[in-house]
Amino acid sequence: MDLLEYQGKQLFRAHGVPVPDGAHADSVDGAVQAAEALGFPVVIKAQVQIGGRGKAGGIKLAKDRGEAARHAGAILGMDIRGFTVHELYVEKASSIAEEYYAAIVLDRSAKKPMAMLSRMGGMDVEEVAERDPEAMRMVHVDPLIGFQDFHGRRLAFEAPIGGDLVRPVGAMLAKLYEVFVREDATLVEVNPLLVTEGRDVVALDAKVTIDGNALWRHPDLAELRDLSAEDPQERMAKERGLTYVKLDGNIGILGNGAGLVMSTLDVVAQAGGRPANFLDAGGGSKADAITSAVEVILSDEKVSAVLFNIFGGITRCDEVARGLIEAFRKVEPDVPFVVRLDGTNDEEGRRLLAEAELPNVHTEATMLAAAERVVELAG
Amino acid sequence: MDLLEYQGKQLFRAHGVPVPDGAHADSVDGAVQAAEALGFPVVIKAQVQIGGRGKAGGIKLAKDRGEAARHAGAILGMDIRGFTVHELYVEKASSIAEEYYAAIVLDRSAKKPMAMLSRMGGMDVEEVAERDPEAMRMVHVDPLIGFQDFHGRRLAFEAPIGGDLVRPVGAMLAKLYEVFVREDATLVEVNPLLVTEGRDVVALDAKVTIDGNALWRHPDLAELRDLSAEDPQERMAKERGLTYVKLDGNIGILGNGAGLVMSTLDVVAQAGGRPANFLDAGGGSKADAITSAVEVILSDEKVSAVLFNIFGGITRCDEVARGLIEAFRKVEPDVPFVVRLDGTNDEEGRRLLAEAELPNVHTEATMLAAAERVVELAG
Amino acid sequence: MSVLVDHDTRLSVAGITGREGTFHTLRDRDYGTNVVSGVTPGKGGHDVDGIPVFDTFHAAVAETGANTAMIFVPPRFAADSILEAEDAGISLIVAITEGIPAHDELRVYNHLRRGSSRLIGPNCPGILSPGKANVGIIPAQFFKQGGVGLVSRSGTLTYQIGNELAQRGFGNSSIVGIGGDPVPGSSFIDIIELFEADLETELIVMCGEIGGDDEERAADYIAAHVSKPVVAYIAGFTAPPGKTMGHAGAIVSGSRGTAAAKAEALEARGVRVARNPAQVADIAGEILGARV
Amino acid sequence: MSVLVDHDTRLSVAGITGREGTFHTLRDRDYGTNVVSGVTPGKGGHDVDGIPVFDTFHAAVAETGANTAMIFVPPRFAADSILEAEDAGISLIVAITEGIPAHDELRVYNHLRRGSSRLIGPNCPGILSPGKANVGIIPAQFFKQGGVGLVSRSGTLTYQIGNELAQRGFGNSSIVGIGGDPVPGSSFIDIIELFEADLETELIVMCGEIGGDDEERAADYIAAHVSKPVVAYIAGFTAPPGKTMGHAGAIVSGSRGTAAAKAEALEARGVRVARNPAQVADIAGEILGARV
Repeated sequence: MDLLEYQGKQLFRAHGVPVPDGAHADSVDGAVQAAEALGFPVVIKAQVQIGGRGKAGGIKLAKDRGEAARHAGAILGMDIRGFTVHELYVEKASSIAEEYYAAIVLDRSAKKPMAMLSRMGGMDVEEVAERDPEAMRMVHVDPLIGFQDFHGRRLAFEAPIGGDLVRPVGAMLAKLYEVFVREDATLVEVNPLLVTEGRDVVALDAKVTIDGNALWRHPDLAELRDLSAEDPQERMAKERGLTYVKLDGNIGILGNGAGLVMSTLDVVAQAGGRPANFLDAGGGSKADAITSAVEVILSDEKVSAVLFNIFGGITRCDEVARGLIEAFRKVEPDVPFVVRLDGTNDEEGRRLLAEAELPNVHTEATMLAAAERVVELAG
Repeated sequence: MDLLEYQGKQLFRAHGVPVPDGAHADSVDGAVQAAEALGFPVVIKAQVQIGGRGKAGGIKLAKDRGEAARHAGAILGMDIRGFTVHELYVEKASSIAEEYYAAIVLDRSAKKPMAMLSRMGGMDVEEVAERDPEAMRMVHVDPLIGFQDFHGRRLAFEAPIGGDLVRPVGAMLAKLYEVFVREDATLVEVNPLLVTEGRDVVALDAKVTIDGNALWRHPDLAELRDLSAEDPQERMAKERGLTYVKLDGNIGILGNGAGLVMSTLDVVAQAGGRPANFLDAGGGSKADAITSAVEVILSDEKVSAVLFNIFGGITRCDEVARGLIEAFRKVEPDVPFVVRLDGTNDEEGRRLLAEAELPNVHTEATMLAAAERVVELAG
Repeated sequence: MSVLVDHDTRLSVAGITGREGTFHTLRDRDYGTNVVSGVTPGKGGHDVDGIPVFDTFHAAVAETGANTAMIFVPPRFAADSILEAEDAGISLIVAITEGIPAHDELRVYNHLRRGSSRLIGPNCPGILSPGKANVGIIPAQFFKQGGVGLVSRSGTLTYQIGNELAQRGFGNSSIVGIGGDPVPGSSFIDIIELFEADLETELIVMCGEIGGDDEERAADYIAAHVSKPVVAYIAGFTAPPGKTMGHAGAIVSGSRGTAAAKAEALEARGVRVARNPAQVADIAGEILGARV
Repeated sequence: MSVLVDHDTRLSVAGITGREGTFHTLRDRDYGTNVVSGVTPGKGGHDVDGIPVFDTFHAAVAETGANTAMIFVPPRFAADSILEAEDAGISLIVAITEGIPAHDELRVYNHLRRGSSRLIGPNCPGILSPGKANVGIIPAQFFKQGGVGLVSRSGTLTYQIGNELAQRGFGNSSIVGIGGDPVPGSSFIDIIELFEADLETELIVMCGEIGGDDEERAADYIAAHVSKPVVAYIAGFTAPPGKTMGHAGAIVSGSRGTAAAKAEALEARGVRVARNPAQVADIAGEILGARV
C-alpha cells in the first residue's frame, strides 16, 4: 500500500523525522488558505502514488496568493502517468543547499533491511546509481539488533557528506529506520533529503509503502487506503477477495494460484495471444469466488474470449464447475470460454459442465491445448 | 538503583501495567488527604527499599479517616530492617481472590532475561520456591527477539492458572518485560500479582531495580536517586566517585580494584581481624582520590587501624604515596596505618613515604604480612 | 529416501482445532503421516479425532515427541507460533499460513537462521514425500514415489508440473513448496542441497517465478555444488512489471528479478529451462529416459 | 604459543584520540604490539603519533587489515563501537570500557554469540601475551613469558597473582582479563578451552570472585574437558552479601554465587583452590616444581 506524500510525512512527523511545515488540500480554495496560513513562498505539490511528479509539472512554486490559486487549479485534475490528481500538499518553500537521497528498503536477497544514502539526490537518482554505483552507499541492518549509530555514520562518511552533517543525517536515517519497522513499511524513501542553506537536514519528499499484510497492526493506516487511486475493476476484485490485474490484450484469464496464473499468461503469449487481464481466484476457491471472478473478468469490455485454467489441489474442480455454471446463469456471457479442469474431482467437474450444456464453452484436456484454442477463438 | 514502590508503579502506569489507584505522601496530613481523595478503605504502605514491610507492620488497612491518620503516624519514622520510613504510599484497597508472583530478571548464568511466574505469590515466595521448585515457572527470553506471546502463555499454562487469566497475565508479563527493557531494569518484580474477585489482574507491589550504568538514558529516573536512603559515609564516598561499604569491625581497608579489595578483606579475616569498612579507590587512582579515600575511611569512628593495600598497575604507587601524605596533612589521623605498596613506581612511592616520616605509618612488603600487622595494631 | 519428511516424521499441528487445520491434519494422517499431536492454546486436554491437543508446543514435544511442526494459525499469530515451535526444540517447521507481515518474517527468518531449526514457508503448500508422509496441503493423489526432487515457490504450479511428470511415468522423491513470500524460511539452495545429498533423487526440478533473486543465486550454487541434473521452470515471462513508487527497489534489484534474467542466469550455468510446464516433463524424459 | 593475541595481532583502537586511549595505545605499541590503526568518527585522516585514524572500523579494516579491536570509548558509545567492529569483520574485540549498561551488554553478547567474533570484556584490563603483544591496560612489566595461562575476572588481583607467580619464577603464556561485569563477552570456560589447546600453557590459573555462576560452570567444564592442572583463587569469602530488594535474585541463584559455593564446586571436581594470592604461587610450585 503506497502512501501519498502528505500521509508519509504524517508518519515522519510522528517519529521525529524533520519535514517542512505543510498542509493537505483538495481544492483551490483550500490550497490558497493553506498557503496563506503557512506564509509565502510555498510549493504546491500533486499527491499521486507515482514518481515523476516534478517532470510532469505537478510541483510548482507559488510566491503569492495568485500564483497559489493558479498552480493549484492547474495541478488538480492533472493526469500524471495514469494517475489523476485529486489532492494537493501545500508546503513551505525551503532554501536548498544540497540534495541527498536516503532510503530504507527490504532487501529480499539478503533478507535484511537495507539503508541507503547518496549525495546525488534528485529526480534521476536511479540513473545516477546505474552510472556510478559507488555514489549509492548501502548497508544491511540485522533486524534483530536494529539500526545502530555506526550504520548511519558509515553511510555518511562513505557518501561522503560534510562533517557537520554526519550526525543529523545519521539521526535522520535512524528515525527513517524506526518508521520502517514501527509502521511495517517495506520502503521508506526520501528524495531529496534536503540540506538547507542553514545546514538543517529535512525530508523534502516521503515515499512510504506499507505492507498490506500488516495493516491489522495499523488501523490508522488501514483507513488511509485510497480506493479512488485504484482501477474500478481492480477495486471490485479486491472487495471480493480476488487478485486482478488489467492488461492490454483481449483474452481474459482466470486461474487458481499466482504461479499457475503467471504460467498461463506465458503459455497464452507463446501461442500468440494477448491477455486482457488476469485473475487469481486463489487456492481453495469455492463456487461463489468463481462466480465473482467471472463477473470481474467480463466487466472489462475488451475481453473477446476467456481462458479458464484450473488445476485443482485444494480447489475442487466440481466446485469450480458449479461456480462457472452459476456465473453463466447470472451474467450470460456473450464471449467464448475455453475451460481446462484438471486435478481434484476433475471428472465430476467436467461431467457437471457437460450436463449444463453452457453455450459457447469449450473444454480442453491440457494447458497448452487450451491456450491455443482460446487464442484461436479470441481472433 | 532500587526504586521505591510508588516510583516503580509510576513506571508501571507509563507502560500500561495495571496498578490500583494510589498517591504518595510524606506526612500524616498528606496521607489522610490522599486517602480521602481515593475513598476508603485504603492501604497505607511504608516506602522503603527493602522487602518484609508487611511482616514489620509497615502495611496497614485503613477503613476511615481516623485509622488512616493513626496508621500513617505509626508507620512514618518506623525502622524496617535498618531503613527509616520517610515516605508513604496510600493505595485504594483491592479485593483479593488470588495472589501470584511474577518477575523479570537478568539471569547472569544464561546471559538472558528470564520471566518468572508462580501461583504461590505472597511474602514467603522464596521459601515456596525452595520447597517446591516446580511451583516457580521460569522461561528465558532471547533479548534480540524479545518477549513473545508464547512466553506468557507457556508460563500461564504451566503455572497453571485459570484459563480466563491466561491472556491478562500473559499481557501483564509482556508489559513487565517492556518496563524491564525500556527502563534498563535489572529486576522487575510483582509480589503479589493480584487477581481480584472481579477477575482483574493488577500489580499490587512493584520492586524495580534500575541499572545505575544506564541512568544517562533515563534522566527522569536519575533524579529519583534517593540519597537519604544511603549511609552518610557511603554517600560521601559516592559523591567523590569511590566505592565504599560499611561493615561491623574495626579495621579500615583501602585498596585499588574490586578484586584486590575483596581479596584483602579475606586475608585480613584469615589473620583474625574484622574489617570496619572497605573502600575501592578504583583503577588509575590519583593522589586526590587517595586523599578523599582516607577522609571517608576515617569518618567511621569504629576504625582503630587502617590497611592500605595497593598493587599499582595503572595506578602509580608514587601518586598513592603523595595522596597519603596529603591526607595526613589534612586529616592528621590518630590511628595506625599499615601500607603495602607494590607495582608501578613502587620504589619511588616507598621512598616518598619514608622521607615524609608520617607518624604511626608502617610499611610491609607483602599482602599477608600487611594483613597480620594491621590485625595486631588494631587490637 | 526422501528429504525433510518421511516415516520418522512426528508431526504436531498448530491450529489443529481450526476448520482448515482439522481438515488438512486428518488428510495428512489419512495419507500415513504420523500426526502425534496438535497445539491450540486453551484446548489442552481435548483431542481432534483421537489426536491429543496441547496448550503449548513445549507440552506437545514433552508428551508426544514431536519433531516437526505444521503452522495453520491465522497470520497475526503465525510468527509467535513459529517462534514457539523453535523454542520448544522442533527441528522442522512447515508454515502454511498466508499473509504474515513481512517484518514478522524478517525477524523470524533472521532468528531461526542462527539456530538449528529449519523453516519451510510461510505461504507454502508444504512437503510431500510420496508413499511416506505429507505435511501440508499438497494433493497427494497426483504424485507417486520416484526419482525427481521437486522444489517450487508456487503451489498450484507445483501440482501442474508434478502431474505432467506423473503422466510421463516419473515419480518424486519429495516435493517441497518453499512459498512465494518476500522472506521465505528456506530458499531453493537450501532444498537443492538436500536433494543433491538424497540417494533416491536422480534429477532436480526447480520451479521459480518472478521477483527476488533466489533463482539467480540457485544458478550459481548449482554450477558450483550440484552434480545431479537440474531442470528449471520460471513463470512470469509476460507478467507486467509491478507499479513501484520509489527508486530503491529498482536500484537494489537492477535487472534481476525478471523471468528472462532468471532463465538466462540458469542457462548460463548449464541448467536447462523449460518454457512451459509440459516441457519440464519432456526434458526430464530426455535426461532420464522415457518411462511410459 | 599463547592465546588470542600474539605477533599476528593487527590492532585497531576505537577511541584512540582520547586521553586514556592515546596513552594505552602507545604503551601497547611500545611493548611491541602491532597497532595498525585507530578509529574516531570525524578524525579520519589524522594520525596519533604516526598511527593512522579512520572514521569507521570498516575503513580501518579495509585500509590496514585490522583483525583485533580495542574499545576505549565512553560507556554510552561502547556497544555501538563493539557492534561496528563485529560488522566490519574483526574477529577479536577487547572492550576495556567500564560502565556499559547491562541491557547493552545483553544485546551485544547475544548478537556476537551467534556470529564469529569473540568479545573479551567489557570492563576488563585486556590481554597480555608476554613477549608478543599487549592489548589493553595490563602493566606488562610484571610479567614474563612462561607456561602459566592466567584468566581472571579482576584487574588488580590479576596483577597481584601474576606478580606472586613471577616472584617464584613462573612466566605466563597469556593473561586474559575477562572482566567483572554481569554479562561478559567471554567466560572462564571460553578461555580455559583456549589454554587447554595452547601448547605453551602447562598450568591454568583462574581467578574468580563472588557473583554469578561462571566459576561453578567452569568447574564442570574442567572436570569433563581439561587435562592440564588448574589452580583457582576466589576472592570475596568475607564480602558482605549485597542488599537485594526482591526475591528473584535469590530464587534464581539459590546458594550459588558465594565464594564458598564456588570454592566447593571447584574442589569437588578436583581443582585446587588457593586461600590467598600467595598460595596460588605455592600450589603452582608444587605442581610444576619450584623454579627459583
